[in-house]
Amino acid sequence: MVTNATSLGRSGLFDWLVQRFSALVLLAYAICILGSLALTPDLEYESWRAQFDMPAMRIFSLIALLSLCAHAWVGIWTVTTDYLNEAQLGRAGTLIRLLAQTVCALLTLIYLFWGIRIFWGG
Amino acid sequence: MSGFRTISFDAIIVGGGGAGMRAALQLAQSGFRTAVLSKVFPTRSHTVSAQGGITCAIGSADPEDDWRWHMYDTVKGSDYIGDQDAIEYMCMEGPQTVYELEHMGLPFSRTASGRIYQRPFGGQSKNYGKGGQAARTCAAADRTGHALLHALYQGNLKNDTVFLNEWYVVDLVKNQDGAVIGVTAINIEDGEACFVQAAATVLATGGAGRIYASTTNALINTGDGVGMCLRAGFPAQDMEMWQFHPTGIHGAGTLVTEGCRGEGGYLINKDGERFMERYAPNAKDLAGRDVVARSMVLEVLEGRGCGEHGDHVMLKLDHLGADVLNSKLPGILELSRTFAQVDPVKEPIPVVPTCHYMMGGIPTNIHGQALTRDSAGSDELVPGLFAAGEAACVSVHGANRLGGNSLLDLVVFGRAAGKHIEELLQQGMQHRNAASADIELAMARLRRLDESSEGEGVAALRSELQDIMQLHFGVFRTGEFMREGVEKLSALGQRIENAYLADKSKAFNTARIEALELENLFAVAAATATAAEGRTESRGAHARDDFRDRDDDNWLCHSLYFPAEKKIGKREVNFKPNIVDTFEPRERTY
Amino acid sequence: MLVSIYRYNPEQDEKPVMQNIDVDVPADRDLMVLDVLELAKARDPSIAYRRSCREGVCGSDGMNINGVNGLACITPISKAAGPGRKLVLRPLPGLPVIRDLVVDLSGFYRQFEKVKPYLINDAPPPAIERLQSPEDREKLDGLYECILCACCSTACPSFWWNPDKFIGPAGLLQAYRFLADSRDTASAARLAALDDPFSVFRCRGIMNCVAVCPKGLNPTRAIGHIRSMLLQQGT
Amino acid sequence: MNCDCHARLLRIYSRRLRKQASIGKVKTSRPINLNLFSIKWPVTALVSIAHRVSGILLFLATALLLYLLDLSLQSEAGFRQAADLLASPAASFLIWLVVVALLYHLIAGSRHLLMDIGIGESWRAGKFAATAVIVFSLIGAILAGFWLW
Repeated sequence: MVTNATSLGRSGLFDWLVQRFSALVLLAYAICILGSLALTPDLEYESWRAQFDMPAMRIFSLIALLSLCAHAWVGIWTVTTDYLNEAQLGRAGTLIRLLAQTVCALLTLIYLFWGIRIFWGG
Repeated sequence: MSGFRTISFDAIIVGGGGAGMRAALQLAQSGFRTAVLSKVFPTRSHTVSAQGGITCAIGSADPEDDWRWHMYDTVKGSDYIGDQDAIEYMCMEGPQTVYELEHMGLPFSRTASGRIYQRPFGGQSKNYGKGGQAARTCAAADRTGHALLHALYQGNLKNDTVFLNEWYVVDLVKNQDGAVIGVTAINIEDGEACFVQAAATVLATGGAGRIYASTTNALINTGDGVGMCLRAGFPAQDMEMWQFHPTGIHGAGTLVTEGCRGEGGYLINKDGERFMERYAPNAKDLAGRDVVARSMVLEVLEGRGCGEHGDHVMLKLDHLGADVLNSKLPGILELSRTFAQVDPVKEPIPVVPTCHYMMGGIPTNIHGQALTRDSAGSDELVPGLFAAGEAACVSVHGANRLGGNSLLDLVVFGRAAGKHIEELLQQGMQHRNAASADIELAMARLRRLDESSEGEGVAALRSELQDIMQLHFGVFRTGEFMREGVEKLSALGQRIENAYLADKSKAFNTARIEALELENLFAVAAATATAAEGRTESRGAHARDDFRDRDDDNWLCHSLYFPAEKKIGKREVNFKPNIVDTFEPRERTY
Repeated sequence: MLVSIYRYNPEQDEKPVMQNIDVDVPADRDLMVLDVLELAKARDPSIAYRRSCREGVCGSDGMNINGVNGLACITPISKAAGPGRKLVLRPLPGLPVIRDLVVDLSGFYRQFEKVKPYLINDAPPPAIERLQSPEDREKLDGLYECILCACCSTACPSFWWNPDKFIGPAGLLQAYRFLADSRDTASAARLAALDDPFSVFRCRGIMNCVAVCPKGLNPTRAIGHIRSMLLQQGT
Repeated sequence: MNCDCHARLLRIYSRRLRKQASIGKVKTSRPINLNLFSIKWPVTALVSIAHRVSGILLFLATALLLYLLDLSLQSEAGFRQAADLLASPAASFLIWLVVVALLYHLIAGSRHLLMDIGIGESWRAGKFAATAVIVFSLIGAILAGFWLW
């Protein structure tokens, strides 16, 4: 069996499930936000702020944020292991992949903390 | 050994088709160092093209079925020159070998009760010809050969058989005692020539249908095993006996299984008449293949052929309905749509008799041991040499093979050869040593090609050979015309000896392989021509205009072609089965 | 007809080149691509390609024909190139080229062997065949017909990027062929060996395999079935 | 020697033999035919590759979206600032691109989710669904344009 330290769950099924569930959450969240934006053409700060201050929405946003990070990581991991490997780049492949994965992981973490600050920062 | 790498095994099998892989499986299971040398990846072997099934009395369609009835049919089908000890062994061992294949995973079609599905095939009867049509051919839809070959390859993978794939065996290596001690072979990928040494060498190289211009055979069926034997001075048996399959797709030569007629399809001429009712009132379209093929040619010759040139007949299937065709004959639908641009669900398929199977080959006993003649004219074993499958002539098919018996032949006798070699190895059969000179001799052919600087190209010579065979040694033969053919062949032979190989490169040089194959094709063709001209009677697939009757007084025997003298001799047919009574020759009607 | 063939002979060429050959094709009938290749080879015997049955059941002559993987012997030139157009023949993509149109398939076969492509049933076999209902047998239709031509796997980007880790459509179709066989008893072990992020899950469902399979088989669906079985077992 | 052990030894031996037999010229530096422009891509593949590309774009664009969200939620002034930013042609075009990528990713992703439950796995249905993804995405892109401008 092929294992990989940098995959999310180290099992294909786990990663696959994470990607599917997070996709469903993100689909719902996107419909929610895009829908509300489309339905309110003259958006004001107060109602915009109030929308994100609702407790249910704060939890939904957090779940969506976590889903986004997990979904993105599984995707990024797949993409980097596809193109940035030894079969494509020769010996340096692993190193390049690790570098790229580190950058993406940092970015994902930044998104996560930034998002938490936005939704729960006060 | 000067310059050549030597690889050593207990046993080597040349050919990765059904017979070869069944033999290899037997030996790998018992732990002997076995290698299969195959010029193509094993699942590309011609066994893959077998469609209809494997005939064997497992009693699924009819619980009363008896292997003795199968034996009777086979003896009769062979026009009485099949060896009855071998036929008895095949029909008796058959069920066990088929069950083994099923246990290995072969995905047979099934009956409602979960048993293997059996369909009627030509020449099958119940109760020694007195009980009407039998259904005895075990089938995996119309892809039985494919399913069988893949199951055998899978079985070999499971048992860690060593495969030397895309290795082309060039010649047998004999020592001074006339024993076969291995082969010379080329690794096609890099062109390296090696000596592969073995205590036992099994030739399972299949048929040589490519000696004819129109054949159902794969492009790889070039008679390499028979060619090697003839070059090594060993005789070949019954080489005049070539089966023309009644239903090859007109123009393309692609096979349309007899299973089509087994499932209820039938042949019609241009008037829409089901003409087989005239030629074989009882069995009709399921008479022996030789009978059906000849009837078709007669229809065409008498002006009742179909098409613009009136040169073929039609196989009608549409009355069976789309459901039956889709479930039982899906491959035929595919092939007809591709190669005849015809949809069998709606229209009949244009068919002609097409060269299909070599009944003759390397004479062997039922253990697969190759036979030659000693100076006193009696059988003698060739030490170290075995053969199985279409390359061998054991002989269970005699002058005409019944449909579904080829797959049975190759698994039964592949297995038998494997078992016998197993015994011999356990008893301590050893490698025999080779002298450098022995190997050098076997490498001579390679050297000649590498040194060739001018001459004719392989492709043109090959098609000339195929045209001569098609014209002079086809479904109907006459003495005068055949003698003309023999002369043309001998002239062609000299040109082939001087064939020119322009491309001398090493890596995957298919031109070199084709040049080597051409010599095998020619060797087989020469044997066929001589044997056909020599057998002055009509029997089974061998039908002569100048000798229209079967001549049991003179020719109830095998022919044996001796390459050194380029002459044929006679060999007795075995009429001594071990358990049942002999089936005496009778007039053969269907 | 103008035929453009990928040529590479390791003993002479640094790099592969596309060679244009003008082949005389009879106008009265629609040849298969393999027929055209044979005509070209009669003129230039150094062209290398594999072929055997010439009727689409042995799987030897898989190649890339005008951008689409297929078997040369059952692809009519009318369909491959169309009237008056050039026929472009390249080796199967993504595998090392041994010579001309011949690729090294050993990696492809290794992936096939990885799935243990043989029936496993350690129970002593009965004296006759193992029984199997027609319904259970029907589950193998669309699976056992695979001819290992490699058209699918070499059309699959996931297989190009990770040829050593992703089993590829052909191997996975075979994996499911044994998972689906009512006579096989090793499902649990088979599934356990597939539950990593690469072997099965590299399939992105792009269906290139389905698009090119010369036998009309559907590896994407088989892979979906494997995933469902993994899901059932893993949750 | 027991049977298992014997079988294992045999297996090892046969691997070695296989390897031995394949020793020949060193097979490095063989070319690989992988010119992506010489390959004809079926519509299902194009839709899937675009899904990947849009995913990567969205991963990068998340920074922009989070920035805008953060800004707009900070204060009345921040909200104005964000709204002004969006009013500039360049930024609104960028946002349109991101929205199109998002819509596409959602639609194409939904097709994958459907395939996961066995819908659209046949070749015919797969082609149809892939074409539908393109059509819906085009409609989405036009609607998004109307909405933004």
